[in-house]
Amino acid sequence: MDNYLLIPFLPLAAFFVNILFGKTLIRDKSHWVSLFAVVCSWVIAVMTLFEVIGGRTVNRDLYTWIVSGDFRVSVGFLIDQLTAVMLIVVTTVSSLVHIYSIGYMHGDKGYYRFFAYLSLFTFSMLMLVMANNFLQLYFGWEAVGLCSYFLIGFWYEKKSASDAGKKAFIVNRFGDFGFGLGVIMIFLTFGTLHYAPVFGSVNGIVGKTVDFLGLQVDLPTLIALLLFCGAVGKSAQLPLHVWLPDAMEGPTPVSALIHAATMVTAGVFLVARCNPIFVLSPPAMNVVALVGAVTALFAGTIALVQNDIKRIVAYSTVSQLGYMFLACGVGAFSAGIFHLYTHAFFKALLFLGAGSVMHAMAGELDIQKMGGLKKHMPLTYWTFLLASLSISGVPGFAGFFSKDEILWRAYASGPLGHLLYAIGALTALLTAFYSFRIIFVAFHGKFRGTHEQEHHLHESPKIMTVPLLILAAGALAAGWVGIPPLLGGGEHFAEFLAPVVGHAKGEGTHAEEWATMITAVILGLGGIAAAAFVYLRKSTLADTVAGRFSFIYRLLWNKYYVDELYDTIIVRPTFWVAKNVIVGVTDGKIIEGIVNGVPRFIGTLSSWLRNIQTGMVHQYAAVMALGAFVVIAIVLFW
Amino acid sequence: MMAEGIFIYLAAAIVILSVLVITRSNPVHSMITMLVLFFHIAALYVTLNAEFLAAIQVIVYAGAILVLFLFVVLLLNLKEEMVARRYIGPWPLGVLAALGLLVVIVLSLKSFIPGPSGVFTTEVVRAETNTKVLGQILFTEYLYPFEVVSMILLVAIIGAIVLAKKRLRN
Amino acid sequence: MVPLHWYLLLSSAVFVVGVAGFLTRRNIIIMFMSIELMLNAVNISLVSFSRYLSDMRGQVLVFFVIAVAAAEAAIGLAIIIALFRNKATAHVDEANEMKG
Amino acid sequence: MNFLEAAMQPGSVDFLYNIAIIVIKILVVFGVIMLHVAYATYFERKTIGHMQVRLGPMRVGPHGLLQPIADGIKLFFKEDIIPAQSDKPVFFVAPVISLVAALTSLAVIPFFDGFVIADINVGLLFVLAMSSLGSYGIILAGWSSNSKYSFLGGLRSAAQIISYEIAMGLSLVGVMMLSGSMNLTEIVKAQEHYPLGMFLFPQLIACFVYTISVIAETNRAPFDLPEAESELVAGYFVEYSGMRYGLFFIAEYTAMIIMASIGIVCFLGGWNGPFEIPYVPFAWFFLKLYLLIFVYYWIRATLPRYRYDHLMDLGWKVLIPLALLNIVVTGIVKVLL
Repeated sequence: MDNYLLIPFLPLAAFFVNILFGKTLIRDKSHWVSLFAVVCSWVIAVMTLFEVIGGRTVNRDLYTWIVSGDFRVSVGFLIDQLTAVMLIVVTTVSSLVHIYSIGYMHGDKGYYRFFAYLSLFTFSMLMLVMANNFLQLYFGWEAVGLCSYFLIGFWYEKKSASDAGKKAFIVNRFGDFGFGLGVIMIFLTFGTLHYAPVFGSVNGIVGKTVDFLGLQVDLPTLIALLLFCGAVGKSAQLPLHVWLPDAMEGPTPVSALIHAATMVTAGVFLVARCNPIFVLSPPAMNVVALVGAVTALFAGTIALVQNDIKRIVAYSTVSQLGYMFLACGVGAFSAGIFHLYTHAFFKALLFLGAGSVMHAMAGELDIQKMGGLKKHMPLTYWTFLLASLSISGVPGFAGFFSKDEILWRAYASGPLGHLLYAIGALTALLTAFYSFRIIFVAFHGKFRGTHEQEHHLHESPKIMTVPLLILAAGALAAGWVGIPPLLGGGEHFAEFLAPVVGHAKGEGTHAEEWATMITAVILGLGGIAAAAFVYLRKSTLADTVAGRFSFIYRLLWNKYYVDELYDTIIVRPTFWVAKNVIVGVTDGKIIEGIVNGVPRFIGTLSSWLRNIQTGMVHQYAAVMALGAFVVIAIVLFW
Repeated sequence: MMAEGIFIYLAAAIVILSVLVITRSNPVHSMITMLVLFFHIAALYVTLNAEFLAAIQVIVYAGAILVLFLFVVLLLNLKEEMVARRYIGPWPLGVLAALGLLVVIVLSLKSFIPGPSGVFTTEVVRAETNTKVLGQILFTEYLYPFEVVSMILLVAIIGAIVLAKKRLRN
Repeated sequence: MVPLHWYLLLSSAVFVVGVAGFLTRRNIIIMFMSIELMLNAVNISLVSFSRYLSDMRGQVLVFFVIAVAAAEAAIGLAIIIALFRNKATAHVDEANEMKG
Repeated sequence: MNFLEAAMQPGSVDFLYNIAIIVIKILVVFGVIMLHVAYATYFERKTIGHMQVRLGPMRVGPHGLLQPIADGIKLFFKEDIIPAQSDKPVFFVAPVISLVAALTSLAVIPFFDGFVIADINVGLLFVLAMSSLGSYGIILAGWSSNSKYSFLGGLRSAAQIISYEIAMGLSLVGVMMLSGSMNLTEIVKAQEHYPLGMFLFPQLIACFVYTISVIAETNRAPFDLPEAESELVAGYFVEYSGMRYGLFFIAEYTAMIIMASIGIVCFLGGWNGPFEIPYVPFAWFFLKLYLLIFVYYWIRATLPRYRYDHLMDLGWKVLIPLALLNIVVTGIVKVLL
């Protein structure tokens, strides 16, 4: 337990080694450095998990980082049940992605850079989850954002990649601005940024109000919503979801690690971590739940019609993240974290599988140009199928248990919960449909790509398929730690997290629980069946439907025009203001007026003054002597 | 009496020599006058128990700085200098300014208040020898300025080379 | 014992002679020598202070002054050579390139 | 107590006595050294003659023993030619500066225990100061003669002397560090605890640097470029004749003796020897002096002349770094022991 410090700092060391010596010395051996570090971290994380299971937690300040008046921040580490789970998720997925990347990134000219960034990201993410205060959390939060930026724009020669990186960064700023305000509010309210004292005295702020933008706002609601702003940005929830699909411009292992399994779930982690604040404010909880539910449905509908394999999976990620927020919003934080945990496995698997397909298709992303890949790459197919079954909530798979938990908790939470349940169940149908759409379109049927592509088709090398197999095992079995009592399980996962996030409230009968579960399963299986019907039997049906409901189809195809909306209401006005007001008036008239006026004035003055400067040394010396004379005289006779 | 006598001789010689230095038309003669002047100043230092500085005065000022001057003078065109005007046009003004300065400085001497006495009395210095005492102070209290001075000298060496070097072709 | 004032008077006299030389001579080398005269004048008063106040710091300062004077002479003479090379004169009143 | 202070003590009972003693010492040293200078020339001619399988001067007196005196008389009565267009005051004063600079250093050299004209604290610095003045005589002589040869010789010589003075001064720093004093008598006494009663072995590098620098400093072969007959006729004093020429000559030989004496005082244990010689306290000193003077002649007879740029390279790039190295090593050793 005492070597927990190694968990984040080994990857940091690997980052420094790679960034300093990678280009010249290590070159194509870079992966050994990073892999060694992250695997060691994983081993220690597993040991740490067992110690936490054994009942030991750590909350220790390492050293004082900032002291400024009352403002004291330490670098410190908190390892409790929640952190332990996150450590496992982060280090496991990170290790597997490292291994996968050895094959996937082979021969890239930024090879060492890629592994350096992966290490830096792993360090940042671990710092985020291990922080024991809000500022360190914020540090990790921004650092993972930075790494995400680096890695989305990893192929920076590609304009779309660097644009996507910038977009991710800027969109996240909106959320992080709120998050920053939230941290400031916490400091103003509690006088400290450490979790323990903040959460310890959190009940003292119930009912207090604060003047915010001229409105009297309930203090817990304000803080919770500000913090949630950050979560919305980072976890790509409505309305800040636009960056995540574009982030698919990065290398696929990055999508798996950062934009599916770990970084984007930081928002869920944040909400779970701050659950003592959130539970104080029912309105904030409702906001969280509704945002999550709407996002889940919204992203799920978009995913139905997209053709880009990575984008479908990305919208699926947004949708699943919505589920997690939904769970948090109804007070079932452990269910949210549980889904986060299972989702990490099957979503990383989906991405890596997609990467494997891309590898075989020489970078082709359009599923309409694939087909029949099953016989060419059986391992990829079977693992991909496993992940899809898991995400669709087929009983027995990991996704089933976590999704069922969420839906049941939503239903049980009350009248609003029924609505949330309905949305969630509908989303489950959509999820199953679009997941199997990929399977049926890309892996079944006849190959529709070019001849060269068909010739090129091959199963990926072992270094890439082994991580797929490991993740497939996780996608199958990871959920077995949280089998609900209804099915004879012990809900171990929720019990384990209970010391941190408490138990979910709400009640319902066994009959209701059975009903919700069976409904969801039927919807999920129905989605699969529908997909099979549409894409295996009646392949023209999809086009017919799209033609019949062309308005809806176009709406979905264009992702509800959110990007265009932002372009109209934010980007263009900003450019207009920049061009006409800032450049035209402020810069052109005022600043240039000052900038040009000052030298003009100086020029006039100096053309007069320079008559003094004759270039004659004697005159200068005489003036000096005169000056000495005057100074001494003044001192003497004044 | 003896000490006063020596001082008066040295002072008179120093003043006269310095006037000669600035009035000779031939710079080489000025140099030689200056050389003699430096010796008198060194002697004055000896009467003030500063033997080390007296030696340094001769070694550095007479032996190095003045030789440099001499070199430069010899490199320049002296023929023209001998026949050219010695002083600037309005030289009486310069003299007047200098005299005015002399007056105020001398007047200011009246209000001179000596500071507190230190520990290095003549006896202490004589027992330890001037050089050792100076070295002890220089390498403890004034070590940092000492290092700075060495840097200044290094910079001066480089600067002098850069400035005086002939422009290289192309 | 010679009074301290005598030394100070001597020092000021030499200093003023240096000032006069600097203000009146045309030859840049003589002007430089006038600067050295002024430095020496200050050195005289510093050494006499050192002697009369029983404090070695005056002599330390003289040491530094001499060192800096050496540096100054090296740089100054290099400038003179550069000047002479470009203008073929050692008279400062013929060099007024710096006129504004 | 230094010379000036001794003279400045009013009412001292021993005042006149002191003055008298000092004057007598000066006269004795001056006379002895002048005699040595005269016969050093004879010694040189004989030595080099024999090294070149000649006899050297033989005509004046037995084995030419009176030759120096004859030379002196000849120089004294020769016509004194002053070049036209020369700067006469400077022309007159230049040889005097050279000679005075050389002779003044005699004041601080302890020939035997207790016999020194002025036993001052900064003796070594005094010698360095005086040797640096030697360049004035040379440079002024070269310039005032109004002759290209002598001017070039003067410039070369001055540059050489200034360059090698640094190496020489730095080589003596090690000695100052070991003895902890700049008083020459104390330097000699400090050497008694060292092997053979000398600083020679602990300061071997310094001694090497010093010996070479001194040869260059006194413009002796193989560093006699300023007087290189084949290039510059006779260098800075080419326009001098008669007794003024003689003064330069005396100055050069005096400088040799001074530098050799400083070498003896600083590296060879001064007046001390393996055993005491009764009634002749200066015997060891003069023995070492003759030895060193002989080395001068030996080198002159053996080695060819350096090229000027080689000479400068040797001084700046070899000897000065060596001397600095010696200072560092000495300092480290002194701190460690």
